[in-house]
Amino acid sequence: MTQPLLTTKGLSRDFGGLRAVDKADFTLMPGEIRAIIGPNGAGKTTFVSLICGRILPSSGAIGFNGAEITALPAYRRVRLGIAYTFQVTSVFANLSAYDNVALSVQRTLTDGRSRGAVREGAMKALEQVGLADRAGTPAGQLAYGHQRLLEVAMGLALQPKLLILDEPTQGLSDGEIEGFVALIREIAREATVLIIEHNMPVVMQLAHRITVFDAGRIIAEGDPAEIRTNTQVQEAYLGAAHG
Amino acid sequence: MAFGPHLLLATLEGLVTAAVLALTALGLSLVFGVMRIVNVAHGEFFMLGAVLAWAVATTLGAHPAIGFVAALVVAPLVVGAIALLSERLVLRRLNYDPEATIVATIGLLYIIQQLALSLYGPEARPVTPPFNYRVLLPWFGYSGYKLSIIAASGLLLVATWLVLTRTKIGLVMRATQYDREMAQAFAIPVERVYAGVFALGAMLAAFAAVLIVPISQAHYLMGQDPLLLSFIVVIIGGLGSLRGTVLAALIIGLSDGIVSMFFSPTLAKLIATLVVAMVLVFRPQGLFGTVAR
Amino acid sequence: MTGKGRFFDLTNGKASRRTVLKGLAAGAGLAAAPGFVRYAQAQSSAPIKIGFQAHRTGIGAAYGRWYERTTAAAVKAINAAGGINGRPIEIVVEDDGTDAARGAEVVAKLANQHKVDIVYGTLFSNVVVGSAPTAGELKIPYYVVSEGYHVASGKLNRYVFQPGITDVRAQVTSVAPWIAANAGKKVTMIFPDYAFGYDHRDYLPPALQKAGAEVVAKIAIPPTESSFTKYFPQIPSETDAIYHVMVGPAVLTFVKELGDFYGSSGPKLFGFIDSLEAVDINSPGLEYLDGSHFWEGSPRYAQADDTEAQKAYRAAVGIDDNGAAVADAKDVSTAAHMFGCWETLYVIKKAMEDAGYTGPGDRAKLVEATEALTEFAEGPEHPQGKKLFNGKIHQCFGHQNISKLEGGKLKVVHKTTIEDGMYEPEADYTKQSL
Amino acid sequence: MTEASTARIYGLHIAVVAVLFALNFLLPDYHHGLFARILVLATFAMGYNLLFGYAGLLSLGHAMFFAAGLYGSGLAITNLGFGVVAAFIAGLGCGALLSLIVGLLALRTSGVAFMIVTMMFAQAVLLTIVYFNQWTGGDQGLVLQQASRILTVGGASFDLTAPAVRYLAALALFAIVLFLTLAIVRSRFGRVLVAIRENEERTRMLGYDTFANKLAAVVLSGVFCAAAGAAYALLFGYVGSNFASVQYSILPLLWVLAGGAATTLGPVIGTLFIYYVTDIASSYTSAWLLIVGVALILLVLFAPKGILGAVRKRWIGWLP
Repeated sequence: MTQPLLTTKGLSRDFGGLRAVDKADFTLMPGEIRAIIGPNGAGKTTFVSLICGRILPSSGAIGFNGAEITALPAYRRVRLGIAYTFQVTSVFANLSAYDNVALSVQRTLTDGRSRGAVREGAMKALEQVGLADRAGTPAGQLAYGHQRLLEVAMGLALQPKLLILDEPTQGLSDGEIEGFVALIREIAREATVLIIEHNMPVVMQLAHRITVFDAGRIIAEGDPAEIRTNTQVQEAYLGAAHG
Repeated sequence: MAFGPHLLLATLEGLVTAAVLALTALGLSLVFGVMRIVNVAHGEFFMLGAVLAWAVATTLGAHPAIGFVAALVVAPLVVGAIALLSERLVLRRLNYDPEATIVATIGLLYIIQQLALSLYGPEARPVTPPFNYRVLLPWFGYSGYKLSIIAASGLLLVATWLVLTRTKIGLVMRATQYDREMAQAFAIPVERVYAGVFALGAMLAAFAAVLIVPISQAHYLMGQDPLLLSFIVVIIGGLGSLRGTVLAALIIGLSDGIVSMFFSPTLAKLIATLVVAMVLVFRPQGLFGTVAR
Repeated sequence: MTGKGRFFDLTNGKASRRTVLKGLAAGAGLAAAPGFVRYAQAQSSAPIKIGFQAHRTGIGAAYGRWYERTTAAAVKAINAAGGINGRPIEIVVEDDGTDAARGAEVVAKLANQHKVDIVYGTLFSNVVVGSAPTAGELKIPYYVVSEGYHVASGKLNRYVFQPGITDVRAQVTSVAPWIAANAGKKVTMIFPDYAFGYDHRDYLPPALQKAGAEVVAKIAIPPTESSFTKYFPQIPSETDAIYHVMVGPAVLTFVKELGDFYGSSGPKLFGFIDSLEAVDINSPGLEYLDGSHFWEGSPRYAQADDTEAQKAYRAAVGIDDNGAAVADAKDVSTAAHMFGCWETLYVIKKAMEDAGYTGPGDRAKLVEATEALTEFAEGPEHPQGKKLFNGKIHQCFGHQNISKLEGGKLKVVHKTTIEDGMYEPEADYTKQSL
Repeated sequence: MTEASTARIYGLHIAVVAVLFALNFLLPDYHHGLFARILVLATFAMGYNLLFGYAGLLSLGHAMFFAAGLYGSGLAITNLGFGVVAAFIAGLGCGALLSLIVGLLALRTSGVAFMIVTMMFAQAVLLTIVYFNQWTGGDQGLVLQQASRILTVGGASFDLTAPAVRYLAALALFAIVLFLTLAIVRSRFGRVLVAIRENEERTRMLGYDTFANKLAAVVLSGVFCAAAGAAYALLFGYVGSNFASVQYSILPLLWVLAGGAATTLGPVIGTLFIYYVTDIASSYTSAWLLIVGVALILLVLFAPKGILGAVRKRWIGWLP
C-alpha cells in the first residue's frame, strides 16, 4: 500500500473561546481529487489554512509526504510542495500576469535556490490555464474569471505535490466552470488536489472522495454516492440552512 | 533626597507627563484610528492652540483665569476651523491616500509653522496659569496647576469615552473606523464623518495645548515632540482603543519619570526610549490587541 | 511693527533680483563655464558685499532677528561715515534655518553665487562648525559672532574668526572667582546636553577650583526636554549655588519648576542670560529669579554709568532703557550678544582698511591683516568695552558683566577685567597655509 | 521584459549619468557645489526608496543609517586615524551592522508600528550620539580636517575638498548605487520585494521567506544610506548630530515621494526638486517655508505619485 500524502491527527484550532477546527483526523492519498464541503463557518478554510501553514494549530499534528510539518512556517511547506490558492482572489494586481506566475517559478538567494528557466516555467503555466496571450496584461485589468485562472496558474507554477483550491469556481459563469472542471482534471494527473467547493455539481463531477465538515468536526467521508445518501450530511446542511 | 520622596516626585512627574501625553494623543488617535491617515501636521494644530491661547490671554488682558477660560473656548474653535478648511481643500481631494497625505500634511506643517513664525514671532511666550498654588510637601514643593492637569486630562478622557460609546456620533465614528465601505453601505456620510473627525482631532490637540501652555510656553517649534510621542502612544495603545491610549501614556510617562531616578538625564531618556521601543517590538499588536496597520 | 528690518528687506530684495537676472543671462548664453563667471568687482565705488548667514528660521530665529537689526544699524552707521575704504557695505542675507548642513550650503551660495567678499554673522555653534570646512575650502574669510569655544580651540581653520565677542571659556573663567566669593563654595551645574553646555561643563570646574570652590554635581539636560522637576532631586542638598545655563524655549518652565520645588528656601542662583535673551525678565513664572545673578555680555538694561558710546549704540540699534525695541516694549532684544555683530563689522572695516582690501583677490591679505590686530579701544566702534585680540587663535577677549535682578531690572554689580578670562592659547592658526 | 526595453532602460540611465558628468564642466560654482551635495543626498534617498518604494516598508528612522555611515567614517578618521578608503568601509560596516540589528527587531512589526519603531530606534541613536559627546562633539559635531580627506589610490592622490574631485566622487557613488538599484529592482529579488509590498501574505504562500527578504532589503537600504552618510563626512568634512534627527528621516521620504516612489530615477529628481524649490524660495523671501509648503501641496494634488510617477503614468510606461 502506498504512503498517504497528507495526514492530520487530532488537529484543532481555537480562536479565543471558539473552536474552529476540532480534533480533525484526515488522510489524503496521492493522486486523489478530494473535495471538502460543509456549511458556512464549518471550519473548512481554517482546516486547509492549518495544512498550508497560514495559521498554526492549537494542538494536533500534520504529516506531509512522510515528514512532520506541524511547526513548519508556511513558506517552507510551499517549498515542500503544498500550494494554496486563495478564496478571495489575491493576485498581484499591479504586476503583469507573467510576473505573477514568474514569482511562483523563481526563487532567490534568500529563498533556497536560484536557477532554472523562469520564462519557460511561467509560460507553461499560463498556457495550461489559457492565459498565455495575456502575459503582459496587468493582473488587475484581467476579467474576474481570468484572475481566478491566474490564481490557479500561480499555484500550478509552483509544481506542487498538493494543490489546495479554496472555492475556485465562486463567481464564475457556467461556461467558465465547465472549462475549469476540465482544467482541474488535467492538473490532477500530476498533482493531488484538495478542493473546498460549494457548487455541488462541480464537487460530484470532480471529487474521488468527499470530506464533510460541520461545526469544526469531520462528520462524514466517502465517495460522492455515499455522501449523497448520508443522512447526517443532509441534516447538517438543512440545519445550517434553517439556522 | 531620600528614596521614598524621590520616588513620589518621579511618580508625580510621570503622571503629569502621562496626562499631557494622553491628552495630545487623544486627537491623533481619533484621526489615525478613523481615517487611517498619518497627519504629520497634528503637532502644528497643537502649537496653534498654544499660540492662540497666548494671543487670547494677552488681548483680553483681564484676570489670568478669565483669559485662560476664554482661550479654552476660542483656541479650539479657530484651530478646528483651520483643520476643516485644510481637510476640504486638500485631504479630501487626495482621497485620503496614505502616502499623498503624508506629503500634503508635511506641506501643511511648513505653512502653519511659517505663518506662526511670521505673525507670532520666534520667541517663547508664557501664559499665566489660571491659578498659582504651590502644594507644600515635607520634602519638596509641587505646582498645584500641574496636579490639576492630571484631573483635567482625566475628565476629558472620560468625556471622550462617553461620546464614543454612548452617542450616535460615537457609533457612526466607530462604524466608519471599523469598515469604511460597510459604513457607506449603511448610508453613513463618510466624507462628513472624516471632515468632522479631522476637525475634532485638531480641536482636541488645541484644547490640550491650552491646558499645557501655562506650564510650558507657546513657541512656534513646539509641535514636533508632542507629535512623535503621540504617535508612540497611539500605536502602543492599539488603534482606536481609549483604554490602551491611557495605559500607553502611563507606561511612557512613568517610565520616563522613574528611569530618570537612576541614570543621568540623557542616558535615562535613551533607556526609556529603548524600553518603549522594545514594548512595541515584542507586542506589535499593541497592548489591547487591535492590530495597527 | 513699523520699520523693523525694512532696511534689510529692501537690500535683500534688490540683491535677489539681480542674482536672478544674472542667472538668466548666464543660462541664456550657456557660456557659463566656471572661468567666465568669475569676474572681479573692480570698480572702486562698487559696494563691499558682506554675506550674512542668518538664523531667520529654526531654533535660533529669536536671536537671528536681533542680529539682523544690529547688523543693519551698524552698516547704516558705517556707510554714513563713508563706508570701508570709501566703498559702501552691502549686506546679502541668506537664511540657514539654524541647520548645520544648510549653513554650509549658505556659505557656498554667498561665496559662489552672490559673490560676496566675506561671510559673517553666524551665532549657533553647530552651524559655525558645520560651515567652517566650506569657508576654509572656498578660502573665504568667515567672521562669526557665536561665543562658542570652537574658533579658539583650533578645531576650525585659518579663515574663521571671532573678533567681536568673547568665547564661553573666557566668560566662564572670568566669572568663576566672583561666584566662589559671592554665591557659594559648593556649586551644582545644570546645563543643556549640547555643545553650548559642554563649554560650561568643561571650563567652569577648573576655574572654580582655582578660586577655592567646587562643582558638586553636573546635571546635563537632554535636548528637547520640556520638564525638569524630575531631575531636581539630583541636586545635592549641600549645594550653595545653582549655576544654570538652560538655553531654549523651555527656560521659563525650568525657572518655574525650580521655584515650585524650592520655594523660598533654595540655593542661590547664578545663570547665564543666554537662556533669557529675547525673553521679558518680568514674564509670569520668572518671579523666582528675583535677587539672583546673571552673566551679561553687554547689559540689557541701561545702566547709570553708561558711556556715550553705549548710549549711541543703543539708540542706533533702536532699543529702549529696558532693552526692548523702541517701537514695541514686548519685543525684548538679545542685548548680551548682539553687540558682537556691531563690533565685528567694525573689526572687519578695520582689517579691510589695514589690508588695502579691493576684492576677493585680497582675501589672504585680509586674513593676515585680521590676525595682525591686537587691541580694540572702547568707543563708538566697540561700545561694549575694550577688547584684546589674539591673532593666533582668532579670538577676542573683553570685559564681562555680572548683574543682579532686582526690582524687575538687571543691574550690573561687577565687571570682570579682561585678564580674568585669559587662558593659555591651545592653537596657532597662523601656521596653517592660506 | 524584452531585449529592446532592457536596452532602452540602460540607455536612459547611462544618459542620465552622462548628463550629470557633463554638468561637472558646465555648472557655475555654486550650483556645481550644490549638485555634489544633492548627488550624495540623492544616494541617501535611493537607499530609502529601495525599502519604502519597492518593499513598501515605511521607515521614519533612516537618519540613523545615514548617521551610522557619517559617524562610522568620521570617528574612524578622528579617533582611529583611518585613511579615506578604510573610513568609508568603516562607515558601510556600521550601517550594515545597525541595519541588521534594527531589521531583526523592527521587522517583527509592520505598517505604522514599523514606522514608529524605526523612529524610536533613530531617536535612541541620536541620544547615543549626544550621550557620548566627548567623542562625537554632540550637536556641535566634528570637523574633518582637509589633510585627512585626501584619497590615495595606488600612487595617485585626490584631494576630496577640490570641487571637481568632490563632484566626480559624489557622481561615482551616485552612479554605482543607481545601477545597483536598477539591477536589484530588475532582479528576481526585486520582483519579490514588489510582491511583498503588493501582498505579503500571498508572497509567503508562494514559498517566499518574506522576513528574510525584507531583512535583506533593510540591510541593503541601510548600507546605501550609510554609504551616502560616509561620503557626506568625507566630501564635506562635517559630522553632526543634526543628521541623526527626525528631520533627516522625514527628508528622504519627502524626496522620494516628490520624485516618485518605486522609480529608480525618482529619488534624484525629488531631491533636486525640493532642494531647488527651497533654495530659490529662500532667496526671494524669508518666509520660504510657506512656499515650500504650498509647493508640496500642489505637487501632491496634481502629481500624487510624484514627478516621475506622473511621467510614467502619462507618457513613458516603461520607466523602471
